[in-house]
Amino acid sequence: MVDLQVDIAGLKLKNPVTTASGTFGFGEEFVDFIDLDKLGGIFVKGLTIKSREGNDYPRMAETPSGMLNAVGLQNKGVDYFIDSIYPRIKHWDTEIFPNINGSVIDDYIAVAEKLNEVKGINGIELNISCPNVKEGGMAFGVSCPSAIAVTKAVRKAYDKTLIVKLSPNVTDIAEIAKGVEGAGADSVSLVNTLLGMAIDAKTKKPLLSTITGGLSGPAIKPIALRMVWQVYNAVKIPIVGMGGIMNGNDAIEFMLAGSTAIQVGTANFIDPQVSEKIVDEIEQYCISNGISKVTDLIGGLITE
Amino acid sequence: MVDLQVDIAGLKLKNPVTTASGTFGFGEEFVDFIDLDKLGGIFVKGLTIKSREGNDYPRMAETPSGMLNAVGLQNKGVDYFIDSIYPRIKHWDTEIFPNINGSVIDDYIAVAEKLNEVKGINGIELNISCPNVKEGGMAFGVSCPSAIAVTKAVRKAYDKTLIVKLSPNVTDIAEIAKGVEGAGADSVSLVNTLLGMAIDAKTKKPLLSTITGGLSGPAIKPIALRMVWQVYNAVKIPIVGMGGIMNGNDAIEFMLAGSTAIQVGTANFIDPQVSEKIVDEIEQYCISNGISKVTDLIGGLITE
Amino acid sequence: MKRIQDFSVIDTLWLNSSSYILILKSETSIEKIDPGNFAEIKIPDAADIFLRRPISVYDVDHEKKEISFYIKAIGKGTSKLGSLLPGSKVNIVYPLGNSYTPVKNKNALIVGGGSGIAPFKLLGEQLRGLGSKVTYLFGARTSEEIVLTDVFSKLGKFNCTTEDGSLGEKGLVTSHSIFKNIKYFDIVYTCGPDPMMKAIAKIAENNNIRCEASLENMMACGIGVCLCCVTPTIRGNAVVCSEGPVFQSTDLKW
Amino acid sequence: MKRIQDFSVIDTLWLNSSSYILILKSETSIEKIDPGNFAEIKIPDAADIFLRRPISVYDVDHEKKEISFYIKAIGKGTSKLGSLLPGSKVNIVYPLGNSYTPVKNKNALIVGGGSGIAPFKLLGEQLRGLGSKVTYLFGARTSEEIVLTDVFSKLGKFNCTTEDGSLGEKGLVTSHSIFKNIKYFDIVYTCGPDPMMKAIAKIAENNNIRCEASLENMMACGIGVCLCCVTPTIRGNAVVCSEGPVFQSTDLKW
Ligand SMILES: Cc1cc2nc3c(=O)[nH]c(=O)nc-3n(C[C@H](O)[C@H](O)[C@H](O)COP(=O)(O)OP(=O)(O)OC[C@H]3O[C@@H](n4cnc5c(N)ncnc54)[C@H](O)[C@@H]3O)c2cc1C
Ligand SMILES: Cc1cc2nc3c(=O)[nH]c(=O)nc-3n(C[C@H](O)[C@H](O)[C@H](O)COP(=O)(O)OP(=O)(O)OC[C@H]3O[C@@H](n4cnc5c(N)ncnc54)[C@H](O)[C@@H]3O)c2cc1C
Ligand SMILES: Cc1cc2nc3c(=O)[nH]c(=O)nc-3n(C[C@H](O)[C@H](O)[C@H](O)COP(=O)(O)O)c2cc1C
Ligand SMILES: Cc1cc2nc3c(=O)[nH]c(=O)nc-3n(C[C@H](O)[C@H](O)[C@H](O)COP(=O)(O)O)c2cc1C
Ligand code: FES
Ligand code: FES
Repeated sequence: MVDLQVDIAGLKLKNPVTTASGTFGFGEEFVDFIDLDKLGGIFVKGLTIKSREGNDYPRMAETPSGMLNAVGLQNKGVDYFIDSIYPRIKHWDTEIFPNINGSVIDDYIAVAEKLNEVKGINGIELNISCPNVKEGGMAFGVSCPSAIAVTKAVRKAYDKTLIVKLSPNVTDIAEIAKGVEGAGADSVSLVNTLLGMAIDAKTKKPLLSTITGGLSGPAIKPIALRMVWQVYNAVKIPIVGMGGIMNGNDAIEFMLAGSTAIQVGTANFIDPQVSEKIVDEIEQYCISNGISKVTDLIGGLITE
Repeated sequence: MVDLQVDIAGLKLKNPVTTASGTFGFGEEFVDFIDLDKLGGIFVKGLTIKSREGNDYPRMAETPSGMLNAVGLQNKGVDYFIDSIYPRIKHWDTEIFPNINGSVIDDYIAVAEKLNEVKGINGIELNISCPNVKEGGMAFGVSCPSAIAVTKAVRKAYDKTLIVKLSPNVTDIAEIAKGVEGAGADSVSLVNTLLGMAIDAKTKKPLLSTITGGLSGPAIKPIALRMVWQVYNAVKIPIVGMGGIMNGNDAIEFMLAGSTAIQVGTANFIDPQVSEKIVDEIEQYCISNGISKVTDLIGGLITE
Repeated sequence: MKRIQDFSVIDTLWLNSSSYILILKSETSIEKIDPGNFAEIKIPDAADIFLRRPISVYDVDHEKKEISFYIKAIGKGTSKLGSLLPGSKVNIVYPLGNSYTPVKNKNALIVGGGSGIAPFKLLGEQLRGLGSKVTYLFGARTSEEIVLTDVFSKLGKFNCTTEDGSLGEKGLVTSHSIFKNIKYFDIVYTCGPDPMMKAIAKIAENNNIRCEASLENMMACGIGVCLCCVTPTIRGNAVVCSEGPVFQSTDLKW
Repeated sequence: MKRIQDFSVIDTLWLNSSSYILILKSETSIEKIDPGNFAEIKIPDAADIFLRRPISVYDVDHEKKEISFYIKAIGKGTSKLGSLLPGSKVNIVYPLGNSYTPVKNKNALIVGGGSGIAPFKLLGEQLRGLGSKVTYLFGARTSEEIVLTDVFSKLGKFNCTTEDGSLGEKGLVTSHSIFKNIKYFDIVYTCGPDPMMKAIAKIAENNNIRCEASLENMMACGIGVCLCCVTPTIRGNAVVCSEGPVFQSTDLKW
């Protein structure tokens, strides 16, 4: 038997496989396809203090080995989540991580304070990297001082596990990771989507209503993997890695580069069973390679 | 007849299609496949002041819709280029742009001064964005002050068309573009490769000898297109756009986003005839869309 | 229950130069499918296709374990599917979305254009089974694009328009003479290009007739999680793949 | 002259569970090909393959306009090529790289392993044509992996080793008894896994026999422009796809 358990700053996940915010709804949409109890955790759709309609349609464009989205944090607000959604999903035996967003620090604080009171929710993901709306806080995520400021503020408001989600749209992600580590983050997750754009040559128009949007999927995997490796070499807190993970092998690569846990995002759209399959594939890899604890993989890249 | 001519700060190219440095050798490797005289220009392999052996093998990894390279500017030095290679290729009726590199500003100046004396070479591309070696100057390309400093220095040493090649591995490429514009660049070209990484889960080792390398190909197209659009909205000098261009449609998209000319890179490996095909496809697009001057496409994106 | 299931291609029956019926067969039973439901089809062996493609279910045969789709080849994925050889494996996620509201013993008008005729074999069969009378009205540019008339004629009265007048009445679907007697109908179902559906909905609404339209927004997931496929409604942005694709026209703000 | 050319699959002849001959036919004439030349093959209809794959030319028939490859299915691309149906289109760029040096009226030893036997039909034919005597020595793990013996036996004396002793001498290729008489040979040609080639080269060098090895480095362009495929030599990094793939062993620093 392989020990698949991992530890995000004291919070134990039964295995390293979680699902990425915005790509897995609230989990319940997948019950026809997989057993949610098999997952290490679920990062649910991004929440804001007030409900949001999101951006105009069209919000999506397919790109080579990836996709652009410009959803813009459509959600019914944190209160609705706490009152109406969480009670419906809390019975699953997996960690539920809300993904929190705001356009000013006070919004982040307000959302975090509310979630701090919810029994059963043991951690949140602080999104300072959504490229699609001001409220997604990419402005916070691309500068070190502002990333530190929002992390510090939320840290004060939130007692449990705080995971800060970093933007890849920066010159030096390791520096920002170090900054938020110093500001009290328990963990960093990366990467969010890369800012991209698609044009229809026929109509001469952008394919997204917002002109630019967030690139996800296998196309970004090499960049995401590199950033995880850079951050792993810069911080001591655990890393939740993601970006184009499509199968167990990809997940292993992210762990070797330094991830303690991983998130499966866009892949859920291609194969709604993929997250559970990845749990099995990681276990299988460990068995084939004589690895008894999955944590032995973390940062196990052999560089010389 | 469509007027395909474009103008890079006074330097006329017979059409907007050029080939990217490091992906087209010195052009002569393609004579069995295409008529080089049909191209707007050729950006030849990166040159340094002294000859370089480049990085260790392996230098390449295939990735989803793209590839990583870690060639590391293997070349025989600028003198060898001027004395032995340029005489062999100068007869082609297309603009030859050397791509210049250095690890310190004086190296850049030295290479630029030598090329300034070469009759027939009407422009150079100043590479401050190679992610694979110190000599490639990515350190220069990711900070605004250093990008300005190297541009100013080379500007003094070089009288003809100076194109500065920008790195996409930055938080704000428009800021850097503005910086080098102010420092005297006649044009900016973008993007160079994105820093990425690939791992072999089986061996637990990186697939490149240098661990990280430069990502190119269609995978990066959405990011490159977005950067061209951002730079187009920030500077007045002409833009040479590139990143994952595989066909005429892609080239049109880069022009709509603001490119005056484009470079075809990795696509040359998949189809050695692609650059000439793209010239034809752009012409065909113009005919189908009743466009008489290709310059009408530049920045023609309809955003409202 | 939604399911992800492997099928084999039985055949691709080309109906004209741009549309075909794709018939798939499974080894295992097929889920219950309602008229208007769609599937997310993974395009096999395709070099530059990343996402699944949403396609309405055209027909289903539970006994033979066959499901079929009516597809117009408009791009990479739809062309690729039409070129698959018998025996090729195709993976689909289905049944997705809501369905048209069935009515009993009523007079129903079904208006389709383009690939929007796909859901209307199943719908016609269902309505007939419930004692309703079905009238079809399909629009196209030329007679070549009017297909499957034998199938639909068996289920109801079949009408059509062509822009060049080569079959049925000449003109757009909305100018068909049937609309002079629109009050005869209790309900209108429509699927096709947005402008057509909007025009049909307007006629129905003006005559206080319920109209249900099925939208074909761009989709990534098809299961209501990515929120890419939204359409504005009187209740805010609705998620087309899970709250739709069928909407009552008066709910839509299009 | 190098060329990019479309071919159709005539057949894929599987020789054992992991290797096959891919036969392609063109409508137009085929370029001159020398033993050791390779082609860059575009893998058709492949979902996650971006680059072409370098494969040595196994055989060519200028009259029939056919070219064929001996391929070991070791990954995505080589597996996909082996599953193509007759009639499938395949685009190749060829002939690439240098070739083995032909010798007249000499005794040649050809040592191959794995997919490294591919260039040795053409080489054997060429050498025979020049009056040289050819001796083959191929190594594999089991007899199942020793293929095409009929083809090679016609061109020269055929020897082999298997690790399990199921065919030929038991052991690694380098331990074959033929090396006791290595002085008999004027030249050694080799292609296969690097460790094998290095061992063979060492034996040849120790006996002052010229040895030519063909390298299978990872390639992106195959035409000498990306500089990804280099190998260190006594003259600095050499570009394997254009200065090689065949190198004199004493030039290599491996
Ligand atoms: C719920 C639903 C049911 C559908 N049912 C059917 C059906 O039964 N039969 C059928 O033939 N088609 C149906 N469609 C449309 C079908 O999904 C698209 O034609 C298909 O996705 C196009 O894929 P492609 O790879 O061929 O085109 P691509 O190569 O991806 O694109 C070609 C062109 O079509 C445009 N395009 C692609 N998808 C759409 C879309 N969904 N809406 C508008 N424009 C688009 C692209 O922007 C591009 O310009 C349905 C769509 C939805 C959402
Ligand atoms: C000049 C030359 C001639 C060749 N001739 C032949 C031939 O005649 N017949 C034949 O079967 N093969 C030949 N090869 C090897 C062949 O190119 C590779 O087996 C093929 O590219 C693998 O592609 P794939 O998509 O199947 O493997 P992938 O799915 O891309 O990779 C599978 C595994 O193989 C490894 N791999 C891939 N390519 C190579 C390589 N070139 N060297 C070492 N490891 C690799 C990968 O790292 C990976 O671990 C030749 C290679 C070269 C450079
Ligand atoms: C449609 C869509 C919606 C997303 N919404 C959110 C979100 O609300 N909050 C967030 O932090 N990240 C969001 N993301 C980013 C993902 O969580 C993830 O960081 C990114 O997609 C990269 O991983 P992937 O390549 O595996 O998808 C979204 C991504 C997609 C594709
Ligand atoms: C193998 C390889 C070598 C390259 N060498 C150089 C170089 O020497 N100088 C340079 O400025 N860019 C170099 N580049 C970057 C390309 O010129 C181009 O900026 C990049 O590949 C993006 O374009 P593409 O996606 O069309 O390839 C190289 C790219 C590749 C793939
Ligand atoms: S397509 Fe993802 S929510 Fe509808
Ligand atoms: S593969 Fe590009 S130089 Fe050899």
